[in-house]
Amino acid sequence: MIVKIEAYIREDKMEDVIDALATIDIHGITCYQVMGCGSQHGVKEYTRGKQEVELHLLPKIKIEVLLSTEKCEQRVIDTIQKAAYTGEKGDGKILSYDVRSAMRIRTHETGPEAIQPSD
Amino acid sequence: MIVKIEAYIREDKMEDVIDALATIDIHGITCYQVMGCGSQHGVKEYTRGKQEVELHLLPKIKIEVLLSTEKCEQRVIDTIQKAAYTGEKGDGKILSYDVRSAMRIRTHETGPEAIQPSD
Amino acid sequence: MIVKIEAYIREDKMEDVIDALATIDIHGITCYQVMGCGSQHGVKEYTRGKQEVELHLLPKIKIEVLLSTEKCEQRVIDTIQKAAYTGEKGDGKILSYDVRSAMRIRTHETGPEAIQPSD
Amino acid sequence: METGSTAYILICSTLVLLMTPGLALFYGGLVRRKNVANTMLASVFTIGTGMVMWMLFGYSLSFGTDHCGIIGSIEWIGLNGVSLTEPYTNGSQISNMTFCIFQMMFAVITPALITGSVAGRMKFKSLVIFIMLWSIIVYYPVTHMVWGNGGFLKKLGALDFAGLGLHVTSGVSALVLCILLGRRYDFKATNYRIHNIPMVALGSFLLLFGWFGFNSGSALGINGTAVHAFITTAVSAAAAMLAWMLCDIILIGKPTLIGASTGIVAGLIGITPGAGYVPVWAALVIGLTTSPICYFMISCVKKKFGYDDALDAFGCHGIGGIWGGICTGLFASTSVNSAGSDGLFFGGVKLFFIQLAAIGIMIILAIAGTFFCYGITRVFGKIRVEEHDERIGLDRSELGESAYPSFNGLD
Amino acid sequence: METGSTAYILICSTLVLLMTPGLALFYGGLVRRKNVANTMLASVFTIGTGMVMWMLFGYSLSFGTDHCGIIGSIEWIGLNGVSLTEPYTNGSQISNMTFCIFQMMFAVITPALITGSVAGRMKFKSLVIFIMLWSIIVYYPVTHMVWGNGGFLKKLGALDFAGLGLHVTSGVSALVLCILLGRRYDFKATNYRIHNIPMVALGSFLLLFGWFGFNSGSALGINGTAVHAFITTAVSAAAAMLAWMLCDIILIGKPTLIGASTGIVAGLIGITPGAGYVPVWAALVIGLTTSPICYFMISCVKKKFGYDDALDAFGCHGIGGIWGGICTGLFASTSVNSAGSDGLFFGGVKLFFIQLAAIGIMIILAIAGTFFCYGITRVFGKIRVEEHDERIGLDRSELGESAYPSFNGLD
Amino acid sequence: METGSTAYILICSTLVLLMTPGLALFYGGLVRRKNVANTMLASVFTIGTGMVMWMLFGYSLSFGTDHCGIIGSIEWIGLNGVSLTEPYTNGSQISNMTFCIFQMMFAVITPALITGSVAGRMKFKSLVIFIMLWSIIVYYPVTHMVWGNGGFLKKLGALDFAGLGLHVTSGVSALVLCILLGRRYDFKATNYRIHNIPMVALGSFLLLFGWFGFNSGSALGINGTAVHAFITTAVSAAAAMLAWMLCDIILIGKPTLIGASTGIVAGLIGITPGAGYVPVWAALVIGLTTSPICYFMISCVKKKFGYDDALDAFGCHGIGGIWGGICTGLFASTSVNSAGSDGLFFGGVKLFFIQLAAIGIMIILAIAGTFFCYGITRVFGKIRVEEHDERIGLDRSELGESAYPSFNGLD
Ligand SMILES: Nc1ncnc2c1ncn2[C@@H]1O[C@H](COP(=O)(O)OP(=O)(O)O)[C@@H](O)[C@H]1O
Ligand SMILES: Nc1ncnc2c1ncn2[C@@H]1O[C@H](COP(=O)(O)OP(=O)(O)O)[C@@H](O)[C@H]1O
Ligand SMILES: Nc1ncnc2c1ncn2[C@@H]1O[C@H](COP(=O)(O)OP(=O)(O)O)[C@@H](O)[C@H]1O
Repeated sequence: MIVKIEAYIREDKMEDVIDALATIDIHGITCYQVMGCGSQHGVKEYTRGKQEVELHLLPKIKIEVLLSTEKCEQRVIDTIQKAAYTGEKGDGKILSYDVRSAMRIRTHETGPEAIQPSD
Repeated sequence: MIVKIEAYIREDKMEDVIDALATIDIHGITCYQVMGCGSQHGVKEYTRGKQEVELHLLPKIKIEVLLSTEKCEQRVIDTIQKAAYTGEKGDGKILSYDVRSAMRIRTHETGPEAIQPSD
Repeated sequence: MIVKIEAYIREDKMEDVIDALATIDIHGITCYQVMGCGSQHGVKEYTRGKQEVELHLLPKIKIEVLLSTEKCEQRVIDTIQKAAYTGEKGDGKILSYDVRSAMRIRTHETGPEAIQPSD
Repeated sequence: METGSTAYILICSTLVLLMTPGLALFYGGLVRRKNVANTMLASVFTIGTGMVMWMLFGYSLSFGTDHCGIIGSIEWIGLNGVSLTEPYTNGSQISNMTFCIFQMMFAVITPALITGSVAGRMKFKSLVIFIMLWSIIVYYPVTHMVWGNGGFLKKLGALDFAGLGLHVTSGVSALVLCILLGRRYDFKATNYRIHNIPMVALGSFLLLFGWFGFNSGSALGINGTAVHAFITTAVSAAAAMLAWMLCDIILIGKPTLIGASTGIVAGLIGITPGAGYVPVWAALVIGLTTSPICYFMISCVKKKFGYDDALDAFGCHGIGGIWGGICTGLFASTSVNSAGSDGLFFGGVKLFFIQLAAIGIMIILAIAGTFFCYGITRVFGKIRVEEHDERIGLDRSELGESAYPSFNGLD
Repeated sequence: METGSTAYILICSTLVLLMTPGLALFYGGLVRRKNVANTMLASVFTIGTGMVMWMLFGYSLSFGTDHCGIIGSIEWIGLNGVSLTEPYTNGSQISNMTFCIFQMMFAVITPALITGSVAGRMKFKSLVIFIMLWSIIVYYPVTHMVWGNGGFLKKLGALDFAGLGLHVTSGVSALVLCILLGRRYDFKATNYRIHNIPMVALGSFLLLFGWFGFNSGSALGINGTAVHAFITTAVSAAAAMLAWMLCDIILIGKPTLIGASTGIVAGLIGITPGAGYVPVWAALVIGLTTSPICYFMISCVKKKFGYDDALDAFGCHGIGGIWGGICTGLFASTSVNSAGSDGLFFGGVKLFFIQLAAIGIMIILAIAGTFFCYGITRVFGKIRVEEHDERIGLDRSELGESAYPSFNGLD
Repeated sequence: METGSTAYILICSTLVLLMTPGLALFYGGLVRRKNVANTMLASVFTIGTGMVMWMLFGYSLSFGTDHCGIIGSIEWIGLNGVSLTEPYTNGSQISNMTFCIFQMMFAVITPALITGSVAGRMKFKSLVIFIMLWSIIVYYPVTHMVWGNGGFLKKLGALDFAGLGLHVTSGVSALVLCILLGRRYDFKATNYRIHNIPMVALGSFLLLFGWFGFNSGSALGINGTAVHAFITTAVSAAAAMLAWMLCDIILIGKPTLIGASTGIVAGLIGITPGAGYVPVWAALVIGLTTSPICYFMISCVKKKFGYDDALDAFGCHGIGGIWGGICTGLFASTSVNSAGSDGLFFGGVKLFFIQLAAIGIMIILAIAGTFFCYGITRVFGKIRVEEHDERIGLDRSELGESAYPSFNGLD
């Protein structure tokens, strides 16, 4: 069975999360910048003099990790949680989804093999 | 139970959708720019003189909203639909997915609590 | 039933994949640039003189395609696989997910109709 | 034709010319991503219209033989008879054509300043018509009045070294125009964040670079005044940069690059009217005061009155210019420039009131002229774009291009 | 050595130098994201090769003692004996070395123009070899012919104020080279959208800025001709900008910033050959006509024949230059510049045909030279990159760097 | 006051001024996205502080009546008594104020160079304090020593045409400062990829553009030396560009745009001390050697010693400047400039050792001065930002703005 973990995290925690995942031998990662809001309602900024601007959407990073075993899932979630934690609003969320099928383009492998690291 | 709503919408409808969601008390949102095509086949543009360029992929916004109750789901979908509607090709799609598990990084909360607004 | 195909592919294969999908009459596509790593561990580059930089995350394209029939799914996956293939590490993965519900904003259509091409 | 002076003024002309693209970057960086190309084109199309009009009749109307102290003549239509080697005025170090070239660059940049207040909502076509009319109705007369032989403000004794009339009229017109147009539809709702700060900074530095040509070149030759105007310009810009950063630190806790860039421009505007008349220490004072005044206008007054001067064309150019004109009335000194007069600070009460009067006249001219031009422009169709076009951005709706198609991001 | 003139020409030299980076931005903004750094380096490496070659033997070959009216000598190898204070020609206001410096900047920018037509598919190594050969085989001779003492086109009476030979040869060579190379593999399939419009605009404005040094400086001193060339340059650029915007409005319904930027450059090219010879009104005519002609070439002719002149090096520089040369034959007037001749319009049939002949000779030289240089370059390896390298972009394949690694987006 | 020379030096002053924004783009493009605005502001705030300090007391301390050969006086406080028309030194072609203006631009750019080594981790407040102190403690004295009337290095016979002292002191101070500050916390872990290569290239070309004002203007008038310094500057920059590209090709297999840009700057630094003293062929040698030396420092020595000179302020400016000073001792020739001396290559052993001694003294002064200024700066609070602030980037933590809010991407 394959699951996909998605996490919305702070920009400055990305490197920490990637490093933390590497320590538990997770190397397959995809990430990109997104804009988000939530409990953290956005910030007030000033621009050019004291002209207020309200920024609803703040930059966040979304990380996607594909995993092949359920046992692993919890460990990965915990690792990300620890690495991305600051305790302030805006730390983000970690989600997991079921994946129906997977295939590695290079090898035609399907199922769990498709996403296991290969050399 | 948690669901994730994803919507592909027009760029210029993003602010409307966010505002509309705020009126039904949905504040947790993540969004980013994507490029897409569909029924709207792309446009012909001219560049530098009358040199035609065919643009298959047009800029769209993808919005992701996590929700904790099924009742809410339909309301959110309807709200987005209304706010993003123009009636022209290219308005986009709204999808929903099942989420296996969710965790709020800041509080360790899991399940529906993880994505409910908190203060 | 609706499924969503997601694929992480090489940047320079994007046009090929889109063209290949067009040949099997798939025109609805959404894509965006992401950064990823996996079996392809990243590259060493030099910057300004011979100062080494290790780049873990490499640019990739993520493609999302919504489909309405299961038969079609395998065909689409195969088409993408063929078009995105180089045989070198870093070719990427193709995944599929179940979609709970779908709606076309322009027409209110739900279910498979929502994502079928329309004129 | 003195060679050193001619070389200087020709090069200064290119520097002044570069200010218009500098302004385009300055303004372009400040707007949202969806309006970048439109804002930039709005600033630079005056290179086309301004130069062609100047050549066809503008120079003649501005500097031709005086009529009533208000406007020139049509003797130099098409630059016919403008001498390449003989001077405009007796004793001038540069030839008539060289003077025409230098002044042409002013006629290009001045209307471009106005476009900042209406960014994001004015039809491009209407903007072009308005700007062309404004040049004729407001700019040529005001230029003639302050700089033309026989211009009545000049005869009155009003001092405008390098561009009091120009900043006051463009700034005030910008204010009137933005009020006539109304606010952007999402003025309150959305954040108008600056989309590209390095671009704004680059723009302001090109403005700084070109402004030395603007001010020092206004000595119209190599002489002590040119050198003096150079140093006062530098000192005022530097002081205003520091003053703006200080305002930022005091009021929002941190200096900003945007603030520093805006401060430089404010300081340059402030010193322009008096660059060749005030002593060096006064340039320091002008720089240090112009920034806080503009800062206050932008931060408080604009908010209070709720007009949507999008890129602060009035808040910077109008206010800075007016303040600079007043400061000239305060600090001008005949010991610096015998062609000037003594300001209030040096006992010259008269100059001070002449300056106030001149500024008043310019404001009135600008307001009346703007209403007039606006009225005529309306004859040619709607001036404001549709709400939908405003939403998708003027790049797509007015120009059909998008500034950065290969970069993702939310506007 | 006259100080005002020397000051002017030295500053003009720096202005002309800035045109090369301006071109790099202009070209760099026009290409796809994956080819930006490569395209920019292709434009600017000529600063290195062009200057070093010019110092070693280029100046000598171009302006040394005449041989058969075709090429100079090797007397000034390494700039030995080029005087810092004595003039190149008797009566010149500037010294030989100053002239050499000014001309050096022309030798830098000219070959850079060519690189626009082959963007996105030529090996960098081959490009360097080709450009270096081309400078020797085509550029130095053509420069000598039109400007060198004893050059045969000069003796014939052909008029080239600031760069007819330069634009015609580089433009035609660009065409030949892009045909020899073949089209980009996805020429038809993909959209070649401009990746960064503000960058294109900035590039074109730096070109405009520098072009005043180019044209006005070609008077080689401060005199009436310098002033005249300045005003004609401004008028033509402005008129061409408006003309291009008008073409855009008529044909595609909207003006564009890209169009305005391209128009300015077209107008500058068009006026270059005649800047110091034609009257001001003719500059207006030249500006107004050059844009539509280039517009037509780019929009229709290029499409019709299907050659892949990627950034319109031929469509703008070649065609604009040829048209400018013809216009010089039409509008040149001895009343403007006694060193020139009268064009067809002023009854001078002879000049007109001399101009045509000169252009013809330049075209032949450019075609033959390009074939020759191409042939030699092939000896050093494949000239075109592999398809795979073209796909991933020349930034990665040829330079190993990517222009904007921290920005997401689809190319 | 000679008009041609004055025109030249005033324009050169604006060119030198533009170098500071050029540096801001150069440095700003090299850093990560999260530090762009901070890095740019760090480079340009010296326009504010440098100019105001120069006007208040800097010029007087640097060029006022000599005290012990080390520092000037306070006679020209506030530029009082600095003549607009009378020369600084007898026989000078430009006036005292013109000289003051030209030198002011040097006082602006020099401290800005230092900021490159500490990018990404120094508090902005501390940086401002440090830079202001450094100007007084290190820059004014060193300027007086090499260029002031009575300066002891000048009397000793050390040759510094346009900026040996300036590059050596700023480069060495940059090294000391970055060692005192420590490395960026993730110096080893992360990739410090260049975030915007076209921006770096544009910056380096603006530096090139302005550098002609810097070097050629240092002849302080229009004369043979100005022309000579112009050509040597061009040749050295071009040669160094090619040399760097060659190093890239040999060592990493491909030329890069970053390499070409860095090479140009290296070549400019290398020729600066000797621009008006060495023959043209020596400029070629200097250009060809400076690049490999800087290349080696950046690639190997820096790695070996592990100091975090973020943008290679020492590796380029310090090393390039020192090498340039040595080359002046090698290649200076009285046949080029009778005001100079003969270098080792022309039999002048003495000059060579004087140059070495002068460089040694400058290095010592820079090290001592940096320690001193650092010590005082610490009194005003922590000099380095918190780790968290470093992580989120200095744009957000120090300035509260982000450079490109509308563009997505991973830093
Ligand atoms: N309901 C939601 N749907 C989609 N994304 C969300 C949702 N809630 C939060 N996010 C994402 O997570 C980020 C951080 O969440 P936020 O609620 O602000 O803080 P916290 O998780 O600490 O309560 C947001 O910026 C947004 O990108
Ligand atoms: N089958 C699909 N798969 C993925 N994305 C799609 C699909 N169909 C549409 N989209 C996304 O929705 C956007 C709008 O859809 P489109 O089909 O053009 O218009 P409409 O929904 O009005 O028929 C597209 O630009 C694309 O981003
Ligand atoms: N486990 C994973 N989770 C998320 N994304 C992955 C994972 N593995 C690979 N990817 C994505 O696919 C891309 C290519 O995968 P990679 O493992 O490097 O090559 P291959 O699929 O050829 O073995 C990566 O750059 C990354 O974006």
